[in-house]
Amino acid sequence: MVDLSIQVFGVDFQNPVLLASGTCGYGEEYADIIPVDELGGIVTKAVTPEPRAGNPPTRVSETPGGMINAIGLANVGLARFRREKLPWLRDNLSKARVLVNVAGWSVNDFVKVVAGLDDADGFLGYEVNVSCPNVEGGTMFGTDELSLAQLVRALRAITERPLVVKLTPNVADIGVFADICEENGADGLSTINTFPGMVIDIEARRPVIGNVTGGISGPAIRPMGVFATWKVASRVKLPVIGIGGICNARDAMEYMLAGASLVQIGTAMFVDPYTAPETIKGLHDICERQGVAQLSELVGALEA
Amino acid sequence: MVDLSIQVFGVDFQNPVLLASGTCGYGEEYADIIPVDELGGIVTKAVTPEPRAGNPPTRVSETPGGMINAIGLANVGLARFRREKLPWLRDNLSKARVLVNVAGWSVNDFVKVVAGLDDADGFLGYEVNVSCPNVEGGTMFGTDELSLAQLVRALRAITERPLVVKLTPNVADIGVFADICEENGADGLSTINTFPGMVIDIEARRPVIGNVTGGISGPAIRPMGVFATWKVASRVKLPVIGIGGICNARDAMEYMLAGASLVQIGTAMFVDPYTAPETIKGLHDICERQGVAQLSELVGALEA
Amino acid sequence: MRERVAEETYWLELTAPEIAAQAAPGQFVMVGFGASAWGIPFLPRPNSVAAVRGEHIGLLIRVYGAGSRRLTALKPGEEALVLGPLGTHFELNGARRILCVAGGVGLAPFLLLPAWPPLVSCGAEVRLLYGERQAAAVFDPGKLREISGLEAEIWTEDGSLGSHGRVTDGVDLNGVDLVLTCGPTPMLKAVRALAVEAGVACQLAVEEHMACGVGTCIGCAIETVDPETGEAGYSLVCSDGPVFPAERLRW
Amino acid sequence: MRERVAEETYWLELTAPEIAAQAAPGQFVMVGFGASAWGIPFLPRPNSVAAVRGEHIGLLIRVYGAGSRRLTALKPGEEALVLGPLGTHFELNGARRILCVAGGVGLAPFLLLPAWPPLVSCGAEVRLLYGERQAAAVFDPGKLREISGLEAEIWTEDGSLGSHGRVTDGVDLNGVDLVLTCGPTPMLKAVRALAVEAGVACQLAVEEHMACGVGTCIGCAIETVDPETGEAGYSLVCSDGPVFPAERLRW
Ligand SMILES: Cc1cc2nc3c(=O)[nH]c(=O)nc-3n(C[C@H](O)[C@H](O)[C@H](O)COP(=O)(O)OP(=O)(O)OC[C@H]3O[C@@H](n4cnc5c(N)ncnc54)[C@H](O)[C@@H]3O)c2cc1C
Ligand SMILES: Cc1cc2nc3c(=O)[nH]c(=O)nc-3n(C[C@H](O)[C@H](O)[C@H](O)COP(=O)(O)OP(=O)(O)OC[C@H]3O[C@@H](n4cnc5c(N)ncnc54)[C@H](O)[C@@H]3O)c2cc1C
Ligand SMILES: Cc1cc2nc3c(=O)[nH]c(=O)nc-3n(C[C@H](O)[C@H](O)[C@H](O)COP(=O)(O)O)c2cc1C
Ligand SMILES: Cc1cc2nc3c(=O)[nH]c(=O)nc-3n(C[C@H](O)[C@H](O)[C@H](O)COP(=O)(O)O)c2cc1C
Ligand code: FES
Ligand code: FES
Repeated sequence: MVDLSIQVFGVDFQNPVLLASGTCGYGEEYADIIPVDELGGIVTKAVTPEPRAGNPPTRVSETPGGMINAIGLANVGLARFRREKLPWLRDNLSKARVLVNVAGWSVNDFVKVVAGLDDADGFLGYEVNVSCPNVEGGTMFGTDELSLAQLVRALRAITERPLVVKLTPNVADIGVFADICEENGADGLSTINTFPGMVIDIEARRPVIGNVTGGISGPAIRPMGVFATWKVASRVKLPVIGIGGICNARDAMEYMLAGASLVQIGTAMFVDPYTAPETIKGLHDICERQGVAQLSELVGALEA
Repeated sequence: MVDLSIQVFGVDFQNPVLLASGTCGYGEEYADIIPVDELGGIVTKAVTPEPRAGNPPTRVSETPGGMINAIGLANVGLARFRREKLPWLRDNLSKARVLVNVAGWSVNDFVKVVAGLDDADGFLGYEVNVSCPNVEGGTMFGTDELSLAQLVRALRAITERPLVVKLTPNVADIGVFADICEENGADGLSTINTFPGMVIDIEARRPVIGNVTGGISGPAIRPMGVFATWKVASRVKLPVIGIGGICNARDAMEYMLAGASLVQIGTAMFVDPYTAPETIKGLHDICERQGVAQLSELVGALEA
Repeated sequence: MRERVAEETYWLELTAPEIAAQAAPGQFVMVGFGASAWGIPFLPRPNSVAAVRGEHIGLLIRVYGAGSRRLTALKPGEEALVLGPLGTHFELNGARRILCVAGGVGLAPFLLLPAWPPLVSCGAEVRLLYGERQAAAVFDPGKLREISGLEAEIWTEDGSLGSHGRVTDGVDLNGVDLVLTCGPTPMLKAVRALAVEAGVACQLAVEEHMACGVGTCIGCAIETVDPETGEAGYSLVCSDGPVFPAERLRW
Repeated sequence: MRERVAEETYWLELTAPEIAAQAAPGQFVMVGFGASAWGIPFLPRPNSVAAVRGEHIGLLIRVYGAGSRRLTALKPGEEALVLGPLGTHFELNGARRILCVAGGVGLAPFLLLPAWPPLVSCGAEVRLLYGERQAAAVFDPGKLREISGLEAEIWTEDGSLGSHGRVTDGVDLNGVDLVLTCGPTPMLKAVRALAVEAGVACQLAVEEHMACGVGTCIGCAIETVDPETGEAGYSLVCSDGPVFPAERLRW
């Protein structure tokens, strides 16, 4: 028997496979399709202080090896999330861990969400989205060193729960931003969010996406995600969550060897909701074949 | 008859389709395969002051929707380029335009190459590669505002030939770097070079690429390239050369609508050397179908 | 099974017992090829369920871009990923005389209608108008009858088959108590305008680009209005739709 | 034409008149599917020309990853992009007794040898050693004879067919004046060591990941040494190779 469990943020994850924010709703949407509680965990759609309707259509389209999206952080807002979504997570997930993805446009926005949720049940901690490229100023925290430091400090001051910062790859040196998070009290880092991109309808001579630009995700960005994960994991001591283009166990293993303790699957879930359960099974099979008894031994085991 | 020609840098390009640096050698390598002189032009492999052997193998591999490369700027060096490669370009290309891609690790390196070539025949101008991610310090100029300004000024001072700066997408805001080039005398901008990436062999637990990391190119990065081109072209008055994942006339048209006056085809040439001639033919056909008499009218014609 | 039924248009039958047992007219399936095969198409594509025959479902697909080209190239025995049935379906609401207006492959959901138990049991009368640009694009009427039992009134824009003109020219709402429509957005808007003007109930099956098909990506938003509060907002085509009552759409 | 010739190993024939007219043993072709079809595989894959029959070339392909899986799934009538013949070929240099040592699908270039005009005209004697892990992987000896006219001496590591052991165990350089070899790198190194020790001329067909196949990407570098100056550097497998004399390789 291979042991897929891994200890991160002081708790046990039954396996390292999570669903990425924005690609699994609030968990409930997948409940009839896959055994959500068998996953390592899920990360919720971003929660902002107020509800958001999101961007005008078209919001998604296919790109080579991936997709573009500009959802515009459409979400039910803090109050309804706490009232309607958290209870489902609390009642239905006993083994899978839940991170709440938090977004905002000012330190105060983030503080409001974290303060408004911290005493509730049904989740483990936060993933702070400082990297959504789809809203005005949305990349501010993720690309500005001082603001990021200030944000992480502010959130650290008001919660003892695991505080994970999700970094954008859209910077010259992601290591610098990883350092800032570590120095200011974050418990972990997620790498990576999407790349800014654009697709043009050459007949209409208009952008395909209503918001003009959007974020690129999927297998196309996997080598970039593995690189960012390796760079960050080699630099800081914090646990890293690897994200970007994971489609199967081999891909997940690339991230773990590069230094990720956990991984998240996003876009590939749209292609096939069984991607996550099959990745878990596949990790088991690879470990068995390679004679690895404890998957966690492979974290950062790359010889480079 | 559709007119594909376009006036850029004060000269006429017979069509906007160039071959990207590092993907067409010094032109000669494709001479038996495609009619090189029918292209808009070619950009040579990077030229450095001294010859370079390049990185240890493996240097290239496939990635989802593209490839990774870490050639390490292998090239024959300034002296042999001038002696052995330029004469071929001069003698064989009378219609296609030639840009010499220049690379280095200090302002002085770049100055040496430009000064060493400026009085020679066989090329139109320079594409300054400040964005190669495969050599130590290779991204320095492309991601450091002051160094970039200094470099562009230094080169401007010693040449009257067209001076195009090739930007890296690996920054928070590529527009800032475009501004710097414009302010310091550049004649044009190329967007984009590759994204840093990494691929891991999960059986060997080693990076596939000898250099550990490499640059990602191909269709996978096309939406990012179109975005960067649109962002830069909307910001500066300089002509922009669109690069990244172009595989056919539709892709080239996306770049042109986004604001590119010229385009370059790189990785797709490896997949099929006829990609460039067929893209030229395809642009002709699209214009004909859309009733466009002059392709150059479509530059920046995006309604966004 | 794959059969060419008109210019660039194919009839596809897939074995999908659970979907076949549940699908209702207007509902769709996501058809794709798996995330590890990240070629073209990468994302799955939504397609209306156009027939149910035992354990099989029928799809009517017109080749448009890369996804539909790949789907219609499926060979017997080849596997695809099919998720469904998804979304809302048409609602009869006790109607007695139903007018269906189809444009192009918007024909698909109506082919499923006659065999749908609620329709069979209520015995409402169904009239189907079906428009295409020209004769070559028209789904073979014999095959149409065989699959659905429906007799379509065909309209072509160039008059090369059936009546000459747009399918909306054939809309006569006299005595009709429910209009169902599916097809290109300009046609849907025109049909909706006619129904609203005549005060006849109308349901529209709409399209938007999709990623997940199940409400998780929030990608397939369409502008809607709450008919009661009048409040404007977005609804999801995949889970709040694809079938919307006319009064819900902010058009 | 596509035929399974051993476990996970296929014989493929492609129509490519110009390549067929020119190809020499050791040369290769790049086979791909076009840049607009950016699926798997995206880059073309190098494969040795293993036979020439009229306008057709034969390839011997073992399924390893995505590229070889796609290639071996080619159906009759389907098109692929084939660029070639590329690279250097074996050189006979007046040899009289040639020993060929093949490991796995490294067998491919040798199948072309007997029909190659320079060999036919010089009439040198060719002996072929061919090693595989086990019997199931061995290219059918009858088919091998039919294609090439060669009688291979088969070695399997588990002894399940032919001689028991590594193919290098069968190397006997007595009287041999040229060794040609192609296969996995460890085998190449072993053969090279034997030849160098015995002072017999040796040429090796080596492999490296490729993108362009024609010398433009500088991607397929391999460590070499200039036999005259002793200077170390890189050579390109696609255009300086894939066949290198033993003394050129920095192994
Ligand atoms: C609920 C629903 C039911 C549908 N039923 C059918 C059907 O029965 N038969 C049929 O032929 N088509 C149907 N479509 C359209 C179908 O999903 C494809 O989008 C269409 O075939 C074009 O895809 P493509 O990959 O060939 O084109 P591409 O241009 O390659 O598609 C590129 C992207 O645009 C999206 N896209 C393009 N056109 C449309 C469109 N009209 N609607 C939604 N997304 C689009 C694709 O999904 C993809 O993400 C339906 C769409 C929806 C939303
Ligand atoms: C000159 C030359 C001749 C060859 N002749 C043959 C032949 O006759 N029959 C045959 O079956 N194979 C041959 N190969 C190997 C072949 O090109 C493929 O690389 C191999 O089939 C694996 O590719 P894949 O896509 O299936 O595997 P993947 O693992 O999907 O390939 C991933 C990447 O690694 C590269 N790669 C993987 N293995 C090798 C390898 N051994 N050599 C070079 N690149 C590799 C691929 O080209 C690709 O870029 C030859 C290689 C070279 C360089
Ligand atoms: C439709 C969609 C919506 C997303 N929404 C969010 C979000 O709300 N918050 C966030 O941090 N990331 C969001 N992301 C980014 C993903 O969580 C993930 O970082 C990215 O897609 C890369 O992973 P992938 O390639 O596996 O999809 C979204 C991605 C997609 C495709
Ligand atoms: C093998 C290879 C070598 C390259 N070498 C150079 C180089 O020497 N100088 C440079 O500016 N860009 C170089 N590039 C980047 C390309 O010129 C181009 O910017 C990039 O590949 C994106 O375009 P594409 O997707 O069409 O390939 C190289 C790219 C590849 C794939
Ligand atoms: S397609 Fe994802 S929410 Fe509708
Ligand atoms: S494969 Fe490009 S140089 Fe050899």
